[in-house]
Amino acid sequence: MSKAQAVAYKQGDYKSKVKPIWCPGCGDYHVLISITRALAEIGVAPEDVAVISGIGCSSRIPAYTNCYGFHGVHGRSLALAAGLKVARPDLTVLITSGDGDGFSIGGNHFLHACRRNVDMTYIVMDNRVYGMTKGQPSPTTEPDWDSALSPGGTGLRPFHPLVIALASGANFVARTFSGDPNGTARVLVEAIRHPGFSFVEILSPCVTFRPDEKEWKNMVHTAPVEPTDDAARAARRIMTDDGFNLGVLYRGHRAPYQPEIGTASVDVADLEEAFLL
Amino acid sequence: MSKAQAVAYKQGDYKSKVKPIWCPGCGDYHVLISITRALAEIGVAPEDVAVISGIGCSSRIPAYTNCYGFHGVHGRSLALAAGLKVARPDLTVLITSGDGDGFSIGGNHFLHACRRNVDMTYIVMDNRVYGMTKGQPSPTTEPDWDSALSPGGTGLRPFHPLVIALASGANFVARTFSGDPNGTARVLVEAIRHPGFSFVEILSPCVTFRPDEKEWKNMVHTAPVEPTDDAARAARRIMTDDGFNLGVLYRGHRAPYQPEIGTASVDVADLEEAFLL
Amino acid sequence: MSSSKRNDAGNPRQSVSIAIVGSGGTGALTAGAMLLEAAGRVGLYGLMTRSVGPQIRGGEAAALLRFSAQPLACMGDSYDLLIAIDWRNADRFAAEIALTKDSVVIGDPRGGDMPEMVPESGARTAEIAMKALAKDIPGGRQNMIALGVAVGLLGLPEADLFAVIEKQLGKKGDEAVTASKAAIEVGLAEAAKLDHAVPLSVPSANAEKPERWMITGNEAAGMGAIRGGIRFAAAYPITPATEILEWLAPALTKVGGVLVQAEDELASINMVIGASFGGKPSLTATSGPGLALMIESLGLATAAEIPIVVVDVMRGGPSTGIPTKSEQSDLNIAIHGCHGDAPHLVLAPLSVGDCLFTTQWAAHLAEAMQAPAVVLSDQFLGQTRALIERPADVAFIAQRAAVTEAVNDYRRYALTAEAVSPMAIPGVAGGQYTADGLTHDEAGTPSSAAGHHEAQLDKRRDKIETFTYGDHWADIEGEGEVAVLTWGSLTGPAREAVARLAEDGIKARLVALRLIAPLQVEQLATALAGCKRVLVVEQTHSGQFYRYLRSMCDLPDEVRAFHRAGPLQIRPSEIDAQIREWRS
Amino acid sequence: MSSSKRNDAGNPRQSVSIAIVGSGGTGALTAGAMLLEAAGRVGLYGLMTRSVGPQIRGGEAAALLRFSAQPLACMGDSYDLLIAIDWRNADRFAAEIALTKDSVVIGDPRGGDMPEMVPESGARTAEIAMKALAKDIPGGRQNMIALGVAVGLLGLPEADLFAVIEKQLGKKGDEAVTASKAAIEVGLAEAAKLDHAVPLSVPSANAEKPERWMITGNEAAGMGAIRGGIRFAAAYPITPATEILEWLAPALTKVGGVLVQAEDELASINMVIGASFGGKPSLTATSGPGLALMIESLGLATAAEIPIVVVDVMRGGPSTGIPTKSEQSDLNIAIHGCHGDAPHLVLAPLSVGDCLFTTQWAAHLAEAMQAPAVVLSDQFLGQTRALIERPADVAFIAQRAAVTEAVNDYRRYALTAEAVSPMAIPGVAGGQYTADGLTHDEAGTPSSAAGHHEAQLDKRRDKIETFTYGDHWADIEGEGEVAVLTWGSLTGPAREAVARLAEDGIKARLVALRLIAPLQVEQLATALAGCKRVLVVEQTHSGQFYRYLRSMCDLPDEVRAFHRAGPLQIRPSEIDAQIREWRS
Ligand SMILES: Cc1ncc(C[n+]2csc(CCOP(=O)(O)OP(=O)(O)O)c2C)c(N)n1
Ligand SMILES: Cc1ncc(C[n+]2csc(CCOP(=O)(O)OP(=O)(O)O)c2C)c(N)n1
Ligand code: SF4
Ligand code: SF4
Ligand SMILES: [Mg+2]
Ligand SMILES: [Mg+2]
Repeated sequence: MSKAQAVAYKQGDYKSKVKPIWCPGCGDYHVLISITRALAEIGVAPEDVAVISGIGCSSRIPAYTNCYGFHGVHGRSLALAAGLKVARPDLTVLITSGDGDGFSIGGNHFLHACRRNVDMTYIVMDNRVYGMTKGQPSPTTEPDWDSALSPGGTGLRPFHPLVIALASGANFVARTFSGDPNGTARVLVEAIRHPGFSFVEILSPCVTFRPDEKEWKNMVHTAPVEPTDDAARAARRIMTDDGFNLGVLYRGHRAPYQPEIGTASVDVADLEEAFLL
Repeated sequence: MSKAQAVAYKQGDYKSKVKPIWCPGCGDYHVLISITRALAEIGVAPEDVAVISGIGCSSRIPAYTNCYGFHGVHGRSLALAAGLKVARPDLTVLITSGDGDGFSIGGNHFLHACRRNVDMTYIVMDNRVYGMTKGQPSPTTEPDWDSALSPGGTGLRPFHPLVIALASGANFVARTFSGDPNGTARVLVEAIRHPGFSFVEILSPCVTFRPDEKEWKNMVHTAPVEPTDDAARAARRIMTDDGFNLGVLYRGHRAPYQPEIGTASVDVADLEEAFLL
Repeated sequence: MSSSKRNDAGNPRQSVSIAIVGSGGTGALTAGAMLLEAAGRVGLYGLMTRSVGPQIRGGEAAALLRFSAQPLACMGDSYDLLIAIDWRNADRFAAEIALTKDSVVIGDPRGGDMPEMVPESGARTAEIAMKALAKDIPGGRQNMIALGVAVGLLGLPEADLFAVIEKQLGKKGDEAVTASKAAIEVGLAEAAKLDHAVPLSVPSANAEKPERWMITGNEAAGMGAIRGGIRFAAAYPITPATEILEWLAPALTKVGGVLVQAEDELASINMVIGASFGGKPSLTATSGPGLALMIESLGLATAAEIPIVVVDVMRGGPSTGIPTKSEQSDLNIAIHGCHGDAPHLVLAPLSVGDCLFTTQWAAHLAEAMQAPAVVLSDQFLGQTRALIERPADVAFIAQRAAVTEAVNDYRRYALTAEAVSPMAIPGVAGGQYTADGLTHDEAGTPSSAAGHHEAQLDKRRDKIETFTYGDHWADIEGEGEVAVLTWGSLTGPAREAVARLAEDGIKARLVALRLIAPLQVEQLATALAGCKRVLVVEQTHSGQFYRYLRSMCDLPDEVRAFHRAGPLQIRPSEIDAQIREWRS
Repeated sequence: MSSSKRNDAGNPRQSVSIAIVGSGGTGALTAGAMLLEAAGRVGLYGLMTRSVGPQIRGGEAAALLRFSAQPLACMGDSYDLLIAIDWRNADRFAAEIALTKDSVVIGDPRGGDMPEMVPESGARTAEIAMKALAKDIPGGRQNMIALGVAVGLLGLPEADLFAVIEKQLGKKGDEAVTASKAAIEVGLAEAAKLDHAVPLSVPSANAEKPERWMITGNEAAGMGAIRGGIRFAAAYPITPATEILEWLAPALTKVGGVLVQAEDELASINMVIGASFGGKPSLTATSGPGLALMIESLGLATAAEIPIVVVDVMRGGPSTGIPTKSEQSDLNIAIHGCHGDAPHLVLAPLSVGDCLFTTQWAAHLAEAMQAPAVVLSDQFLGQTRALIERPADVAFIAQRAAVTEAVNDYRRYALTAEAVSPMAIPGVAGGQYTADGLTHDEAGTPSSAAGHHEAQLDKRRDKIETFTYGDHWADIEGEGEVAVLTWGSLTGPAREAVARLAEDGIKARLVALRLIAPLQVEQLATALAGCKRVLVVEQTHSGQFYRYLRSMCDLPDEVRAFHRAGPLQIRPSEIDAQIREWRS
């Protein structure tokens, strides 16, 4: 079902007419732009792309694209996407998630997606908060961030999603900032093209419940060193950086998991033989 | 409810009369011995200990001890234990699990237990197989291990539970071998005494579905270097070792998560005031 | 219809319904909330629900209110007064804001096009240039003008409103207070110019003002939990249950308890089971998708006999459904969701205020029977803010049959006369046992013997079926040969419908179930004795409650099932009409 | 009782039931499996279930078998022959192995103490020193002696048994074959010495031997899935469903499909939903605890209209329950487990062999209606190995109303006459849409409007309620004023009970439901037309099926519910007795 490479797609070809429910100024608007830009750059036909998500502000992206989309249940997008990609290796599969959807309720699928290494691209809009449910701490929230549910802060050390990704076998790991849609699009192009499971964490401010994150634009900086293919080194670097280090941090060489499918070697009737006495 | 320190407990005080369902030769027999030995060494009263588990051969341990036990559902032991410990900080809480229960279905709670850092000890009997359901690959199984469910092997890179534990914030990380019950008991004593979340992976052969693991006794060796308190370094070492390196690998200093409980500052009636106009 | 009686223009009305709408940033909801509080200070009863668009923040919003000097069971059928700060997107609320020719509609002439529904209804309309008027007041806002208009048309004393302004805006400084008061004065003056009053009968100004609580159902559930002895909670945020958690988190800390935010609902229910195993009465709160994730462990709590309370604040289903709207369609999963035979308790609050009593009772029952109790609240009950009387103190408190001193030969699941076995709490010497979801014998040792399986299944059924629940299992009111049989949040509309019928001399009973499972089959038969016709009312698409009743008991011959999916709550007039139509 | 007729000593019997028991390592199960295969070669019908202790490996075990020249519906009431290789722990099986005075019991005199049940039953007993005899044969094993004894007492041709030995042991080398044959010869000789034959009527040796399949219900479910077009599976191991997965994994690969082992059941059902969204007919298999975890996403598949098949091989519940034993108690969760109103398909195979047809049909129906289908198999059906006729080819295959060519203005959830909307498969230009669990309009765009909510709820209900299911919804047999109404694996005992009643001239109908939801209310009424009495039979503690039937339809006035929890399957004689007792 793949399309002739000749067709040139424009960014607008990947956007739908559905109006986002996002707050004005939400970082996710830029992520939508970055994704559509990256797809246009790659030139894959919109109908050959599937964008899969869970639940959250960030998880609303599929319907705002002009690709096939699945807005599933909270936390399960990676599993749904893996089933789709294994069954339909011809499709380009993206998963769009948030720090709550992806790292809190969805943490187990994250671990196993990294390990399974199906060829798809996992995009997490990290705003260090549950936006959709109006401002509770997420696994990446700072320990002292005050909220109604955790007055005075949770006291818990935030998660290192990138380190967990490396520890569990992701094949491509990067961090970008939504406020830089060109830079993000460039990384996404690379991530989508990289074989196996690619993980891109996008720092995407929640202007409503984390207005302090508007400052991020002054805090991000490009990773000072080149990406490595040594997971242990990459992990160490991320564990000790300031969390605002952008760029591709790790490129691995593991072969993607893709069982052969659609190549029948025996008839159904042959299978029945085994039961015959 | 804590008991006078004067009472001296013997190992047998921690064993119940319930007959294990394990196969003859199963590594878990030795783990049971190590746990009871460690508890006797610490000298905590059996009724002040709770042993919590999920489902699996390894998860059967609670009923074989003479402690309070909870044999819950598959994969959720860490959450159940965290609720118990937060509500009852006076208890010594152990969790006994397997590589399937703990790292496959239970992976998310593993991540979050490490991060939350409740003061309890997580003991995983890793036999690289689902014993209870008769021999399917687990997250720690070698990629080429042949089984009915994955003929020829899964092709998936095994998990590094210790690295994931470090990446997500465990406060104490060790690996032992069930065939060395004294060594295991020693590490368990340390793990139980260490504040915060301690994780001990015990290599425990499944003689029935992984008879090859009987060879482990010839493969294990003691960690050649001292434990560190640098998680990144510890992770790097584990990522590059041969998987049979035993001993305490990491000791952290994070303060445990333990909200104050049982110290009422206001009356229920006071809370009602807020509703009165 | 009796409602027309109450609407004779000029005469004070028994109850008044008001909607204040506006697009993002106009402050319609703030105005509504202040109006509610002011009415509470006057000693009125009241309800306020908020209706918002899909946007996370901003976007159009409507404050829907109703007031009366008598206790209010539900929102009204239609609105007496609609104030549109502007009309942008107001048609989104058209279905929720029914207007009649008796309605009064006030709009801002520069606020966009009035939607079709207004002229279609034949309502009387008037224009007030709220935006322009606000501009003339330094720091003045259009929603405060709207608030003044509302208070003026209702005839509420302005002193109470000013007291609210001072309380709410005091922290923002004097200027804010002054500006708001000035805007309100302008609104009052504009209202006075109009010939459109919707006067409400209020408690006499001389009489001592009755004390009022202002509370949402979600807050009330939290308060009920604490009154009932709950001291541990673990939960994962979800609309529309989050406010229970956000209220409980600081409140539990104050009374020596704690709330833990879990990584997901699988964890939260297991944390709660763990804490309860440790002896602490424990609760979690969620909505449909979260309850679905808890189902496996709800079965564990049943099998291992661990008391827990699970509050499910229902929303539109199935799946993600309509998170911000109400429905009663989690009845099936709450009763029948577990695999295997897993009898447990299911309860439902019958009003906003009753969220307090029912949650408290649930904690008591769960502990008394060492079984999980599911409380089926819903978005309407949970998020509606109500003016109520202080709920009476009741003696229900968590009291578990527990072993607290050293024992010998302890059998955790001993077969006893009441089928409840004293539970050893960790720390008690000799009480050590392993709680288990596997079929077990009396000692708790796993067994696959038919005898043990049946004995423990019998025990778990008997303990909840033979318990004496007293009168609280249902609210039963009125008499007659026709009954309205309902549950949970539909009790309000049903109660008002029965009251209206009574006004017209039509006798009808109201039977509203608070205890859904185990169904009190005999008591229900008694409550319906002599009834020829029963109208079963519920907010589900498939008639889940009706099917459940059929499955469990013999209903009178003439039964009608009146149900529909959310989000529009079934109105009193619809129930009323069903009964009248049936009679004729 | 008719069974006594069949047991006239000496005369060949219509059916024979045999149990072979022994402690860990004695090989009772191997002997049983070989006996089954030999009987299959003779052209008999047969069933074998395995009963094992709690140990993972080893421990006591029992092979329970039944044979007949006629198709067998279920295990027998009692055992004609019990061979104990030893008696250690045999009392664990006492409840499962009913003996009568007509039974023959063979034990090894050195095999430990014969349990009480044997003398209590009055059975005829004999001793054979199997262990000692085996010692005398180089490489000989006691279970092969037991096998020889069994074949001898049954009067089966030894040639067929030897053929099995050669096939099974051939790969171990000639010595193993020779040793086993020698041991069998010894067993045959011992049997010949006894006066305890339990001869079975077998197909004439001259006639062409009928072809037999030997298959378990779990394998049959896998085969049915593949016949029905399933090409993707994802699952997580769980007893007693794992064999479906272990059979499917290599089988799917051969037909161009794939099975993925998921990290848990939350993942497996979502993988299956993803693959089906991609156009591949997909299935997962699990048991109660796993189904509980899948419930949230089962609702997603319903709301987003994604066809999937979920096979639930039921075991004792609630919670972890009794993983290795059968029960029908997941009926409630399968029908009513989802939050919100989520109508979907629920089916149940009526025999071991029918696991094939029912799973195939489920795949067909799920795809035809774009809805999830839950197949309720159980441990008995799934793990019993049966000798059956080759299941007929039926035309049911996954066929989805799909959009496979470029389209314009595509509306995924368009309201159509059959309420099924053609589904665009990713890759089709212009078909792009977002599948959603949020309430949506016809295009799939999220909406919280009452109109959209109701339209889509109606659609999802109508598509499954108005579908024409044909005759497969139930097996209906016999006639008369009394009916046995049952479902799933209880069909076997019910069918045999009805047959026995018929032998005694007592007319009764059998109505066994294969399609549980949506309940075919009218067809069921027709099937029961003229019935005065209906006995509802099921393997649950609380009578879930009976309650479900009551909730959905009007049953005849005289209805009795006959049910009990597992693990002991309700026997034909118990059903038979209920009917006889009722008549009198
Ligand atoms: C099972 C379940 N539990 C809880 C919720 C409620 N819920 C919806 S979105 C969300 C968190 C979203 O956070 P995140 O993924 O960070 O997305 P954001 O809104 O911040 O972009 C939660 C808890 C749900 N929909 N389903
Ligand atoms: C929800 C659920 N899914 C699946 C199972 C079946 N199950 C029981 S134990 C087990 C795996 C156990 O593996 P592991 O934790 O490694 O323990 P081991 O038996 O190897 O010690 C599985 C899949 C279950 N009980 N519950
Ligand atoms: S709440 Fe936060 S994350 Fe959600 S749309 Fe608004 S700004 Fe964006
Ligand atoms: S199956 Fe393996 S893990 Fe389980 S008891 Fe036997 S040897 Fe131990
Ligand atoms: Mg977020
Ligand atoms: Mg294991």
